[in-house]
Amino acid sequence: MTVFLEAVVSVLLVLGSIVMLVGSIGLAKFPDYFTRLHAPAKSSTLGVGCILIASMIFFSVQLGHVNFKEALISMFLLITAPVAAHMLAKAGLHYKVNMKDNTQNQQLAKKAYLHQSPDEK
Amino acid sequence: MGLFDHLVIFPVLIPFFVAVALLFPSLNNSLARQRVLTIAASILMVVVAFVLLFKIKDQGIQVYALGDWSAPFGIILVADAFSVLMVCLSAVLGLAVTLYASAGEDKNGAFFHPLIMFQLMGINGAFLTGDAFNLFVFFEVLLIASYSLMMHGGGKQRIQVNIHYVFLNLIGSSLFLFALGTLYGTLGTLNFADMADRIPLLSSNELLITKSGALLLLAVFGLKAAMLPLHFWLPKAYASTSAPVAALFAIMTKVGIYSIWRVHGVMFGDQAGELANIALPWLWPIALLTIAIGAVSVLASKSLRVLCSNLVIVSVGTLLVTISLNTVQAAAAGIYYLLHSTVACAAMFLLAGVIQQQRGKAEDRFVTTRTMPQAGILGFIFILLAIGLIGMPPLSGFVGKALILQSVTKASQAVWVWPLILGAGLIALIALSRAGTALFWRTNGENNTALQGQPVQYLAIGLLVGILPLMVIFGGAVSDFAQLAAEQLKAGLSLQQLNEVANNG
Amino acid sequence: MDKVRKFIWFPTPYHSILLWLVWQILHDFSRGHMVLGAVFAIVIPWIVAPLSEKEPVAKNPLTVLRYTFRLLFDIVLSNYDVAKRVLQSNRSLRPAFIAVPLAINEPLPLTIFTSSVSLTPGTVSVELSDDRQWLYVHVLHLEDEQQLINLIKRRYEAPLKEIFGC
Amino acid sequence: MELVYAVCVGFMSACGIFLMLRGHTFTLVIGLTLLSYAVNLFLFASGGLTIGAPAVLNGSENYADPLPQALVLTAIVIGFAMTAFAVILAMRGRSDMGNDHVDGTEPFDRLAAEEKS
Amino acid sequence: MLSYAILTACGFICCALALNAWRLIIGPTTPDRIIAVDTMYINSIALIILLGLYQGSASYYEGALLIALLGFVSTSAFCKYLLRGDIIE
Amino acid sequence: MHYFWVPFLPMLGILVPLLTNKFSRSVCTLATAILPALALCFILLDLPAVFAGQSFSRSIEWIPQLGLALSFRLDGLSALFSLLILGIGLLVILYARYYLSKKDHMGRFYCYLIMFMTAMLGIVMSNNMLQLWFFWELTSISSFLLIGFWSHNSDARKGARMALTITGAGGLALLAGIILLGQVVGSYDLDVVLNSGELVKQHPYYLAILGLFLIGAFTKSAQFPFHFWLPHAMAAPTPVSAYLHSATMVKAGIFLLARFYPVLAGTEVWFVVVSLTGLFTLLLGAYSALFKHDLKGLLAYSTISHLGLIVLLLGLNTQLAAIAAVFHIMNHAVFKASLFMAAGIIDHESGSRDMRKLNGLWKYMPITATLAMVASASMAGVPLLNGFLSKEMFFAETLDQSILGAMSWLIPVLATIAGAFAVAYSLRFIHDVFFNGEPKGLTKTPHEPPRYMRVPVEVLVAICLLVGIFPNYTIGPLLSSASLAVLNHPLPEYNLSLWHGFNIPLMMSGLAIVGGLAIYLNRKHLFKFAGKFPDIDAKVEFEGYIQSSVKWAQKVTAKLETGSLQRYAFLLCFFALLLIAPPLLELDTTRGSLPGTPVNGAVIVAAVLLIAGSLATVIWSHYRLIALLMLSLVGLVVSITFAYFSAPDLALTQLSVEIVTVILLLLALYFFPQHTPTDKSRPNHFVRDLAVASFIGCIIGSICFALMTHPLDSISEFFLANAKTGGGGTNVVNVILVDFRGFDTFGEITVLGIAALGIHKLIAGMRLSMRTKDHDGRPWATDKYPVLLSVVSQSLLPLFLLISAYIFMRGHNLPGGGFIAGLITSIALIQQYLAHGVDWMVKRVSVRYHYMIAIGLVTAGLTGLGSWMFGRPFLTSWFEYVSLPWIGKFELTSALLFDLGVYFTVIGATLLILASLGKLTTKERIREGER
Ligand code: NA
Ligand code: NA
Repeated sequence: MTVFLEAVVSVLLVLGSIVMLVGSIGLAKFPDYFTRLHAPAKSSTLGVGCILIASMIFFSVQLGHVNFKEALISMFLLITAPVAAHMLAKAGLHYKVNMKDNTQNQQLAKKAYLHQSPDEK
Repeated sequence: MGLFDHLVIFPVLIPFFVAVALLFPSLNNSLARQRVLTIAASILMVVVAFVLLFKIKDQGIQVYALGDWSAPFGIILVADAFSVLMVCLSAVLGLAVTLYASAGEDKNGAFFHPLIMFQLMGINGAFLTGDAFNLFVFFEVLLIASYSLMMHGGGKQRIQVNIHYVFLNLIGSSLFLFALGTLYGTLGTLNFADMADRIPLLSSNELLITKSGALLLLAVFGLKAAMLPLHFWLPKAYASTSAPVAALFAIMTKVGIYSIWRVHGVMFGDQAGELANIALPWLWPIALLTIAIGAVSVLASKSLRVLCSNLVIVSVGTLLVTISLNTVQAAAAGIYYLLHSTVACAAMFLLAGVIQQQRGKAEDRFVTTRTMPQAGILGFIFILLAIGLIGMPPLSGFVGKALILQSVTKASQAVWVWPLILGAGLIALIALSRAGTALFWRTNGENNTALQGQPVQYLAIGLLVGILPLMVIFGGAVSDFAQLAAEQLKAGLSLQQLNEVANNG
Repeated sequence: MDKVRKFIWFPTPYHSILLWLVWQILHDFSRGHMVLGAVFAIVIPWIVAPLSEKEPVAKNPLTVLRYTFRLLFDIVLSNYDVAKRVLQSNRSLRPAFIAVPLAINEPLPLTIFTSSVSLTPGTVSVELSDDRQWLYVHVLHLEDEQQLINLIKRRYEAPLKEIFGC
Repeated sequence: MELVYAVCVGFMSACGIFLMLRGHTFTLVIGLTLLSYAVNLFLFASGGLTIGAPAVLNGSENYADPLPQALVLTAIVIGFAMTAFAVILAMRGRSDMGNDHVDGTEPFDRLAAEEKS
Repeated sequence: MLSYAILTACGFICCALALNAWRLIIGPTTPDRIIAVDTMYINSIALIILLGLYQGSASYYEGALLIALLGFVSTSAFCKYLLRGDIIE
Repeated sequence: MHYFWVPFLPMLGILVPLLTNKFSRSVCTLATAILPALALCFILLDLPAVFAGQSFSRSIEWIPQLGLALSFRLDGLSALFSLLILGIGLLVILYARYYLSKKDHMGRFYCYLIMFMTAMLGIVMSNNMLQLWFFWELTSISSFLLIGFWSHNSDARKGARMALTITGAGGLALLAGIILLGQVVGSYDLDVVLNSGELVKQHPYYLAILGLFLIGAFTKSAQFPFHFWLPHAMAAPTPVSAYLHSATMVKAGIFLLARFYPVLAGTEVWFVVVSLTGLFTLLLGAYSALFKHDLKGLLAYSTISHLGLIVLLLGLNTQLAAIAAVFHIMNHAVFKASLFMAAGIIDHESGSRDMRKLNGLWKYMPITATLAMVASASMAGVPLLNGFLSKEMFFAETLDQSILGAMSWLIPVLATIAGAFAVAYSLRFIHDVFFNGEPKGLTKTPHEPPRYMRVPVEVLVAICLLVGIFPNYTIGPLLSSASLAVLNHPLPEYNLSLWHGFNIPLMMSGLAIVGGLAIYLNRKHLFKFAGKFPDIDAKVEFEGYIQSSVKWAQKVTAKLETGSLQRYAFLLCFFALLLIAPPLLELDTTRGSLPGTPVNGAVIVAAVLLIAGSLATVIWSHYRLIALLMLSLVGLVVSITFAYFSAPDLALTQLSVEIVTVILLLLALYFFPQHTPTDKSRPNHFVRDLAVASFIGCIIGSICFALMTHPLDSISEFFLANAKTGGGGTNVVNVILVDFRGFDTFGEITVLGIAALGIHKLIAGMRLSMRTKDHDGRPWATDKYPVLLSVVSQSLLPLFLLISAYIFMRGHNLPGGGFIAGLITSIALIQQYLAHGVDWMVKRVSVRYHYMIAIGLVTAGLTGLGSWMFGRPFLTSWFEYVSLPWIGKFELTSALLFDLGVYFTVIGATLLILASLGKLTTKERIREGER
């Protein structure tokens, strides 16, 4: 493996893991449920993405042919993560979790919970 | 290899394929066809089992290497006199049970016949296998089938008892795996013969760990065998399930006994070097206590099925005695007794089913109620079975009991065993005579219009009851075979012998 | 549902191609697997056919590609933004709910749209109104509500409308 | 490493067994699941721990012991079947008995009874 | 260089996992815990890929793939449970 | 040799009465009598040889391991008893023909009677001790049936049970004695045993053997303290009393003593125990008999007394006493049987047995009265009757005793007193019943019985007289041959003649008669005196004793069998702990010789996660959903652990199984309370369970550590070496699963299939209430199938399937395989259920999942069977490398087909479970209605 590729892989790895760590820090420190919900989206997309690209490059070099396998994982995550987040959000709404006091438009949350339009009574 | 050479695996494959066939639409939708097929299969299994029995008598131990991989690498089935005797027993029980259930018990829920077949597959597999982990697998086959069968017909009581039975056995299965892991981790093999060969070669620290694992297995088998203090689940479990299932379960405790015999009586038996007979110091008091507590419970029983279940426990204790006596003679006595007690208890469970059916709400409890419509024939069968279970002549119970008493030769052992076995017999006599008078004689005279037993039910019971006098009339042949089984069992098989047998076959 | 489905060799040709490609990715494009992959690419859609609802098909694959790259770019960009928020104090956070009026309501485009919203960090699609006219979104840090709504509609909804032609 | 592994296995077994000694079916099922994790780890470790050498033949010298792995696989499947049965049985118990205590009735609550009287 | 990068990345991921575990344990609500588990699934994908890189072995790939697939199923099942009680209806 | 067939003849006849019952009563009687009569003829044919002093035996091997042989002997003793059994038996059959009423089931009665006759003949003719015991127990059983013949009568039931219990207990003791004796002698053959007297008496086990035999004999022969069952056996029909409880069965115990006389008698212990028991029983019986108002009660106690007399004689250890005993056996049988029959006639024709009601029957039935009077005179020992002769011999023998030393005179005195009481109760029998005024309160007017009902009595009374007057001609040869058999020794001189001159025995007889008269005349005082003692009803006592034992047993059982699973599970764990802990305590070090692997940070984190997860599961086990979440964390870490330690297959499997399990648990949790109620009743159990669990955990951990650090010489090398060449795959784990140990997998999928069937059964008929709100009171969300979830799940399905195909295809060579592939497919389908609901799926998926299980199992099974066609054992695998143009080389293997079976089974089982569960709730929910 060339030094260049090695450097690229290394940077991608460290970058990816930092993104994931940041996501997890967010999950740990954010003040309410809905803000915490934003955190995993980072790790799943960019963080894992970087690491997977790193792995893809690494194994392409090691195996001596192009290796796209890891892209599949990324693809799956890109498809599933937002739906998971959506489901989690729905669950949070349903659960009537506490919201940070300064959350704007809290009445919209109620509308959302009732599946109504914002202007409906 | 011709078809005849595959005979050893037939007791596992026949029920398997029949059970699977029963799941397909044309059979699954017709109870009548299911009955015909299972009864036919049961008869076939009886035939196969007995053919195998005679084959072994003529040609000695049979070995079947699955996947054509020789021991210790592949799984092998070992058909020696003991295992085939047990297979015969299960085949006969299976036939009786399917016959009995065909009278209508199989209507009370789905999949009765396939489950019975799977149960038999598990039981036969457990008897035949020569591999420790495969034993676990077949234990699970027979357990999962028994879980489902036990609650066949439903009802609060059955479900509640089933919960006890299932969860206890789940703990048991986990312990089984711990034990297997331990044994594999020290011995590096799973084949019984190979394990037995390696046990004497262990280093001192490995020895202790192996001992731990082996004794853990004792707890596992003990749970299945319902030995003290692991027997508590049994009375309610057997007493609340349906008659044919209880009858089939009569052999389930024997699977535990059989395994103790194979593992603790032989593998960790006399030839195990420093680990020789490690289970005996435990088995001896447990056996005696099992008989004692079992007998007390027999006296305390308030219904026929509970009584019979407690008699099963007494028989377990008695069998444990024969294991812990650790002689060929005792083993032969035990094997004879095992055959007898299983058949007798199974028949009694079936009989209790008919009695229950004819006594209406009183079921089989010892309370005064109307006369049963078929009190005469039932009473006659009851007396026969009671005689058998107490161990009185002319039925086979006395032979078994006398053989066991004879096999206790050391005075220090006899002092314990004789009074207990004879005392348990006396208690059984008291309890069964009370039971009989309560069920058949103490009636309030009214005539009962409840369902009469069906001929096929009586056929099933008769099949089992008929074995008891046959075991006396042909007692010489049967005990000869038991002797052969005991000799083969106690001699054990080394890996080399096993492979020689396999190559000759 | 009782009517007999007519047998179609390629009920979903795009799926078949995708499956074949995935199979090749998994097996590094060896010859044998080109055949085997083709077999699966044909057979699996047959199996799945009864379980698929009819969905609109993308009219122009190129726009799909463009959309994908735009999305990826947005993901990277907004990740940086969120990371900043994570590392800042919670107190400065100004979360909010917003309601985005929807112009598309076919299930597949709608799903892609809401997923896109969720994928770009900082926003999570929370709920749809029953009439599928509104999408409720939770925003991690909201500065200007209308601007954000417009951005979302412009950047994701409009191209999707174009792709699926609805 | 072995020590850490063993501690984990022991701890999980203890937790599993403790839960299996409780009085409600659902707890038992959870305990059972935990216990089977421990059992699987135990059985797996009986052949020793190996890192970076799966038993997939590729010309190298060193492989993990494949036999315990095969055993654990069987054990996992059987454990799954058993857990599934147990949990449905627990449901059935709940349906028939009206509560989920293993003995079919909630045990007599002395404190509650005292409070009442 | 690469191995240091991998170890560093591993360290970060482990920290991330620990933080997730923290969230899992403190909750405070059940949905919070579900998020925590979901995030742990994703972090473990990264961890497994890193393991594969460290050992130069491709045999971890399927594990990562499966976690990616199954984590989603698990999370949606938990959410459905919270929403409807009955997850298959 | 006819004798060998004698016991078989009645055996053949057991069913005759049942078969002929439908014909007239006389036909039935006649048919029943034929075979015993034939047997009697056989005996008579062999009698001359026996009288000549010969004894015969013949045996056929039966169960050699047991020492049981089919072996019969005919000597004087067995001839004597056979004659009694068959002779009196025939008379009883005739008698019973008239005695039994129309309501009674005659066939059954005769059946039992013949069964008893067979058993009794078996006892007396056995030449093998075990066979003797065999028949001994049969007498207990048939006697139980006969006593309980009138089963509607509570007294009969209790009496029967009591008799069975006592004699059964004795039988068990006898069995022990016989086996012990057999072990001492080395044979069960009586020919050998009877000649081993010296050996036995000097053996340390002699006392035990003697004790056990005596218990057997005394229980059967109603000797004190086991005598109490006999009076209550009188609830039986009178023919039974006459036959079993006077003439034959109670004599079985005596027979036993007589039979084993050469082996066991002659020691001081024998003398003390046997004679004192006999003496006490003699006195007790004679005394008690006097005060019975029930006719049969009087006779029963008189029987006890006479049995005591015989036992006393046998205990005296002199040869002449033994001869007297044999003589009295015969005499008692004859006169007592006739008396019982007479009593039966009285009961039958007057409707009462109460001597306070029966008076002056002489007027109504003079012939019967005469017969009864002669018989009772014999019982009293009046000269010219057989009873007198044996009693004289008895008195004579009591005089010769010196073993009690200075107190030896007591024996003849007590014997005379007993004789006096015998005279007194005989007098009472005659005077109270036939004279003493007019009958009181009888329900019918007494009259003579039918002609033939009296015949048996007449025959027996005639024998009394004949023997009494011409003893030498009638009974001499039989007595001498029987005595010879008992003594196993040439006989001493003895004189059977009626007149021995004026001697002390004669005086004693005279005294007894005079004393008897005196006692009877003063009976009022005696009755008053006896009335002061509480009347102990043995039946009530015995029943009470049994009842209290049962109560006690129930209490003990209730204490042990509490019905608490927690207790049983604790016992299991505790027992396991007890078993596994001790060996480990001896271990000096758990660490083996292998070098450890260094720890790294990731492992520490994983360990912390595992421990924290497990702990959290326990701590939050009350909050079930949270516990589930914790559990899925643990599952995830376990999977990663497997992956880390080079077990990719395991990791994949564990992962997929874990998801399915969690889904299943979630499905189930809906129906459970969300929180576990705390068990407040037993807080100490918490600590107890915690302790046991921790100990087991420690031990498991230690063993695990030890195993990992010890070098292992395992069979695995073979698998690594042969996987490719012999199994055709490079993934050794998979090759083990589908090839080397394919049978395990075969069993494993069977388990899965059965579990699914069982679950299907469980779900059928399940009635569950659906919660309309979650546990915090929130109503459920309204959209069942969120559109995003539906769309994504649906579009993922083909990918899921492709990946499962990928996992499946590579299994043999790389991590993967049918099981994991099956689970992935299942999960993909479950996800569809989750996203679209059951109804949607049911409309689209026409597969019946249990057929799928069947197809899977059958595929695996048939793959296994396929190898039979190639002459190989079940599950032998086959593989071949095939080369096709352009594509290149690839492998075809039967293992793939087997794995396909696994794949289908897994899908079928998993979906059968989950889908039927889902279907159930859906159905129910509709019924409950949406909010
Ligand atoms: Na977003
Ligand atoms: Na449902």
